[in-house]
Amino acid sequence: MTDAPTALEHRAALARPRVLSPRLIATALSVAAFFALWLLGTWWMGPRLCPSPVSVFGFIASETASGELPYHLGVTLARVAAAFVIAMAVGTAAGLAMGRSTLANTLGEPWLILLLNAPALIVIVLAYIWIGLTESAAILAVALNKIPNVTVTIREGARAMDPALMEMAKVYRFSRGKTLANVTLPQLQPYIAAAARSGIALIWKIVLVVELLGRSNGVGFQIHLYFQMFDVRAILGYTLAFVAIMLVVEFFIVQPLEARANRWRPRPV
Amino acid sequence: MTDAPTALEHRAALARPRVLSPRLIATALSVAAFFALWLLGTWWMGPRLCPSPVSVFGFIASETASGELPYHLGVTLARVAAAFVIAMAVGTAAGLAMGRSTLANTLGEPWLILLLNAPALIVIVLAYIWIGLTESAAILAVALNKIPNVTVTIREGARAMDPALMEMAKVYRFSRGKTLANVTLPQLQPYIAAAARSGIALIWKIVLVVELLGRSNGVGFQIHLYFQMFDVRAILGYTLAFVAIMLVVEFFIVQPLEARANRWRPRPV
Amino acid sequence: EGPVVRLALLKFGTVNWEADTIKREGYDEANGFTLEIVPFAGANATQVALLSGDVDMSTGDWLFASRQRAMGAPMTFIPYSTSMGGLMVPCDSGLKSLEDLEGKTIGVAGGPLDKSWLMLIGMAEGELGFDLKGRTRQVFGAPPLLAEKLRQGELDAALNYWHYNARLETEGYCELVSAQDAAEALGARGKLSAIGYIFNEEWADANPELVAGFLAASRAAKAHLLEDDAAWEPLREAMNAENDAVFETLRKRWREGIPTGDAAREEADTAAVYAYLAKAGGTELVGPATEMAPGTFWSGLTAGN
Amino acid sequence: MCVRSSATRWRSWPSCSWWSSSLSNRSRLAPIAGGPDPSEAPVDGYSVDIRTKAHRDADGRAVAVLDGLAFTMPHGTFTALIGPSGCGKTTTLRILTGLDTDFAGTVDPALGEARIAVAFQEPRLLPWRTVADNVALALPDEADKAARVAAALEDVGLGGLGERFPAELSLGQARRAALARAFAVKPDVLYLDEPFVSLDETSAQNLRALLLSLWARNPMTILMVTHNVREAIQLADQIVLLSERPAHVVDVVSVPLARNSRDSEAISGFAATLSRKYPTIVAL
Amino acid sequence: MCVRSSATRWRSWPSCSWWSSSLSNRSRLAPIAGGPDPSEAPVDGYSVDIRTKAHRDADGRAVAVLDGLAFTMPHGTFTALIGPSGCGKTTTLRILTGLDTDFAGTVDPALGEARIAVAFQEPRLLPWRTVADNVALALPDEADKAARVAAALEDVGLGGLGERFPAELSLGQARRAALARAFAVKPDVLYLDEPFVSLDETSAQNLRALLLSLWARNPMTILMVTHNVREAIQLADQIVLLSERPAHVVDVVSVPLARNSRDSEAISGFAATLSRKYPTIVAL
Ligand SMILES: Nc1ncnc2c1ncn2[C@@H]1O[C@H](COP(=O)(O)OP(=O)(O)OP(=O)(O)O)[C@@H](O)[C@H]1O
Ligand SMILES: Nc1ncnc2c1ncn2[C@@H]1O[C@H](COP(=O)(O)OP(=O)(O)OP(=O)(O)O)[C@@H](O)[C@H]1O
Ligand SMILES: [Mg+2]
Ligand SMILES: [Mg+2]
Repeated sequence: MTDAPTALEHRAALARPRVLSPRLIATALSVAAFFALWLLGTWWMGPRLCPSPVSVFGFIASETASGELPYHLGVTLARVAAAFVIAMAVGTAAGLAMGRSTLANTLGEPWLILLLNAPALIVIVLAYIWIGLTESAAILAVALNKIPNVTVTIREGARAMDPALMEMAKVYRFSRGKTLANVTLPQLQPYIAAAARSGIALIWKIVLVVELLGRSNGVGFQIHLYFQMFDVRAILGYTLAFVAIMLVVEFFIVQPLEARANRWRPRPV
Repeated sequence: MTDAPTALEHRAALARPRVLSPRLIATALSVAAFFALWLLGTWWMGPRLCPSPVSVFGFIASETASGELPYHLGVTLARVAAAFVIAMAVGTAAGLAMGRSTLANTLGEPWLILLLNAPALIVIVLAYIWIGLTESAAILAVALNKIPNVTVTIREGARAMDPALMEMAKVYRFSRGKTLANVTLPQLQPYIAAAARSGIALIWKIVLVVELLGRSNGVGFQIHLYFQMFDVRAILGYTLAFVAIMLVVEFFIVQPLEARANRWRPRPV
Repeated sequence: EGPVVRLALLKFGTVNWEADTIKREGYDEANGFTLEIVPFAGANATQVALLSGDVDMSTGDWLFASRQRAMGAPMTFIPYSTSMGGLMVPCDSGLKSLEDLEGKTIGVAGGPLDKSWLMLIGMAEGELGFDLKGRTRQVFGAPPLLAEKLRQGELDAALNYWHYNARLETEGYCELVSAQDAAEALGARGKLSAIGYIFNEEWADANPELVAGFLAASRAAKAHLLEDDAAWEPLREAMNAENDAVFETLRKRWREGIPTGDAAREEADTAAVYAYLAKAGGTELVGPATEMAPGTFWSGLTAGN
Repeated sequence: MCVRSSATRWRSWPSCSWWSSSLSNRSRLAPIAGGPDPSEAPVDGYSVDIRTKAHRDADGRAVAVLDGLAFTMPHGTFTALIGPSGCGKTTTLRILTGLDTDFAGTVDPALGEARIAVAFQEPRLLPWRTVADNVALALPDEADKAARVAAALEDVGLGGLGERFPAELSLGQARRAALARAFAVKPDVLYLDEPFVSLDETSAQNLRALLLSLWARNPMTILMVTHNVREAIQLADQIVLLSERPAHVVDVVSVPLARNSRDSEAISGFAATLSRKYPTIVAL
Repeated sequence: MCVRSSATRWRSWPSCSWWSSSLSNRSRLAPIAGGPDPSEAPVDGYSVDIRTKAHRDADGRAVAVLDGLAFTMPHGTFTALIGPSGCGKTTTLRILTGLDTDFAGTVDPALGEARIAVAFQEPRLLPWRTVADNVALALPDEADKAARVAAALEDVGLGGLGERFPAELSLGQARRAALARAFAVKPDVLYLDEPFVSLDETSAQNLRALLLSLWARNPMTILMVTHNVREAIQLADQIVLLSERPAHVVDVVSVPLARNSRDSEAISGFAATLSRKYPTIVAL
């Protein structure tokens, strides 16, 4: 906290070509630690309860070759994507409305708390029963599970918005769309990012349950199949395949986008 | 957006004694709409698939009288509370560290995404198998499921913090604790609120699964039992009992606290 | 205080009826042990409990035991019931044989690797030359959900567990084929067990008198429940029968499911069906073992205990 | 197009601009010509009559801020608002601009319909938009918007900084960007809340000249809050003097100097007169 | 204890304060006595030698801001820093206060150990803490902290507003609260970044007097950024004049006036001299 400048000579950092290097090293270290821990687990628990990385990757490879894994993964990803888009759109709109209008908040509050605390199982089962064992029931059930979480997060963001900028927009007669794009959404960006990140994870978890309860394909369906037989290797295989895709999305799509969106922030010295 | 002051005479709102009244009316309306919809559902689907509110409340009353519901609800609430405290403490600390230090972020990122996307089912089963069917394994499994969500949300908050205030704290030589209590946490307040609200809901949902997979009591245990018998009335009864408690916590504990914490915000005119 | 046997059970499961009776009638104490029932809400939960070492015994089928053995955990199996379930259709649907299901939607509890489902496929193939899997549309899902969907008419037929089917029987649904029929079509000479008690062989070897006592208690309870209608009255609540018709059907079907006791015959029949399942379900179903792992049926049984 | 000087040299006032002013090389503090002659101003104007305005603090207690604040801004004239710190000047601007409607009194409805621009007391730039975008967003969509934005920035001495984000500006630069935005709008009514503080006197004087030349070309009504009496006398047609909180109008003083005779001496003279007459409000 | 005037009447300068000054009823702009006599000041001081400092903009391009900025602040003296808007004054303060360590050059290590206080260019109050808490947080824990805070607020004319939140203050009031915080700390080195803008001249003059009287009682080294040349001459021992960006020191001018002879006329005279000598930096 108190790294005061007893410091004397500081080289102006005029050129830093090796800026990626330490980051890469840290990431590599972190991943290595993960596998080390895993191997330790294998050694400690035995390969039945904690199969080694090699055997899990072998499983992934063979399932990929057989086409099983890509098929189920694809189906699940499609469901995750559809539910994600719906949940983010509806949840953001509802959160904004409830954060900015007392009336909307008062009206929506009991529903929000109800939906927030409705067990996933119940929402899913009721959706299947009332709508049918269909794809749209599945996606609706997932979205319904996620919407209240998005709403709650965005509502906090909407409440914390800086009124000064809103006033500026009002004085200069910004249109609704202009205000949304230039004042509201950029201010909500961290909240949207938080909702999206924890959202995609939550959605994927619920998709697993949805697939378990009433779909005939998808990773959740497969995992449950293997779970009934206690095949930890297969379960870990499917899980890791999904996590790997999420890592790719994170590092090659989300983070570059985020870096662009945050260009304006003063970088800490 | 453009409610410009074509307006002429505005009464200064010097006294507003009826400030609660419209809020109460709106809440009542909202709750009434909920029950109306429910009754409509009962009429449409029949009482087996959508039991009427009266029969559900009857169930709650009789289960409360028999002591079953208070017992299971109490057990579940204790688990929820324990996991909540752990998840918020660890998640906030991790999120702060990752949001403020590039090194911590780089090291933690792969783990975070892994944990974030690890299916609840798998974390729970592995915890049970590796640690044993104990209460601590259950609570740990739940906390592990929630921690990454808290971390992700708080990290966004930490990244969005205003460096100007941090600099002020540094210049005036605020101690670590003083900075945390007066600069960091108040700034993170909306993020903490978002993480806590959606957190308690997520934790409760996961506690249900944990109880299904390896506990012999709790609401999740009961709900699943009744699910196998397709007793929608009992399922709704247990769900509503929990939601009711959450509503009470929200309106009588969280909202007054939040109102105090947000006293400083300029109220919109 | 004698030794304790901890048994993990589905709280409202059918195995509970016997365990309840053992305790109520004191068959456990009479056989030198105390039975402690640890209730769970999911079938998988009882297995998690067993694998984590929290209980001595749980329930499951021989596929589970065999697979665990093949993977190195010496689990072993004692038959509990031959009530297996079957394919239900509305009685007035006019569906008479598997071939009539062409183009229909079938709900299958337990997923595409469910043993009843695989046996049904084998039976249709062997007896009728009918491609049941290819010529029908299947929906997999949670058993209660599928029962509900059959009632709602969204499904034309549902392959489900017997206690769901017993209820359906009282509501105008008929069994088209039972899983036991299918097993016989695949070469079984008698009934196969659907589920049984599962425990670790090492624990059994260390406590042979406990297992023997448990078996004796189990037999005593079965006999009592078979002979005495009054013995069922205390179970009424646990059975959750909404009316007398359901209650009586459940009782009837449960009694039909009491294993005959010819352990050697059953083990041989099971091995035969297993061989078929290993082919039909592949390693996804049976894991590394293409034949039923030796010792899947507890050796103490055939040894004449 | 005309060639613009670079950002670092902007103080040598650009010799051409989007309204091609002839302001360059004006000697500092010499009388600045421009702006409509007050005698030509139309007699009717925007009338403001705020009877009371109270803020509510965090505990819900009412804090009386304005108490009988009435004056008229004749169309097309320049009014300065002077009053002690915390007396309610910003509150008044918020009411006139329609940001605060919770008051007792009447405000000319025409103010609500007019095209307005406001330079707030703080810059209020969108931190996630570049400086140029911040200015552009306030303008209606039109063909040569980019050029207009660039010219507006050049005029306040920020040429070349259009692609910067606000966090990369000094406070004085940010204030100038906010002024560029307000000026570029060419409003019917322009509100300025202490527009020229945090600037060195050279920059401030250049900006004042810019304001007057804009005003001369685009007739508009201007209301400027300031603590600088000399600035008020130099620029305004009339000065509204406010009391301590709760503010009421102490006097509305017409500036009796012709625009082309407002040199340093004349300003000092009138300032001294004012200061003698209202010693608690006008200090030098 | 002594009786304090209420917030709304603060302009009638409180006749007593926590250092019981005798400043009351001082006539405006008359020479303000106080502060150590320059001749008594110790000869050695804090030396600053910033060779280069560059900012990095959003695209990673380097923007040179400081280029050879060296001067010495003799212990216990008052230095004013004057330079055009955007030249790098705030950047310099950030380096001296240890907030920016990414530069080439040397700064006296004693500065890093000194107890410091900073009045930033914006108020930088914690919006979720009351005004009184904002001041109190900067102070070490001690017995009569509450009284000290109340006195500090009273002295800047915010008596009675201690329980307000910053959002309930006018900008001028917020600036005064930030000054109260900086003054209350009684630092070894006090940094002020345009401390007296956005205030009416009466308030500003009272605050200047307050600063000098504080300085007289607690010897400290003061570095003040200002755009107001008269203010600099009135208060400082030496004036550091900076060039346009990238800033270098153009001259360090000692103010040759005795503290008790700095009346309006003398200040104007010296200001005119400076302005003639450095016409691009010092305007009037
Ligand atoms: N992050 C940045 N990237 C690029 N340029 C920057 C950045 N931060 C500041 N600058 C530039 O550095 C220069 C010095 O800024 P500084 O805030 O020190 O000015 P200043 O002298 O305090 O001006 P003012 O009187 O307006 O407050 C300015 O020209 C500014 O545009
Ligand atoms: N939310 C609030 N609650 C209570 N008082 C408030 C609130 N907002 C503003 N005030 C008070 O209202 C008065 C007027 O504020 P305003 O911002 O209009 O002052 P101002 O004349 O613009 O002052 P300055 O010259 O310092 O900018 C101030 O005394 C301020 O303390
Ligand atoms: Mg103001
Ligand atoms: Mg500055």
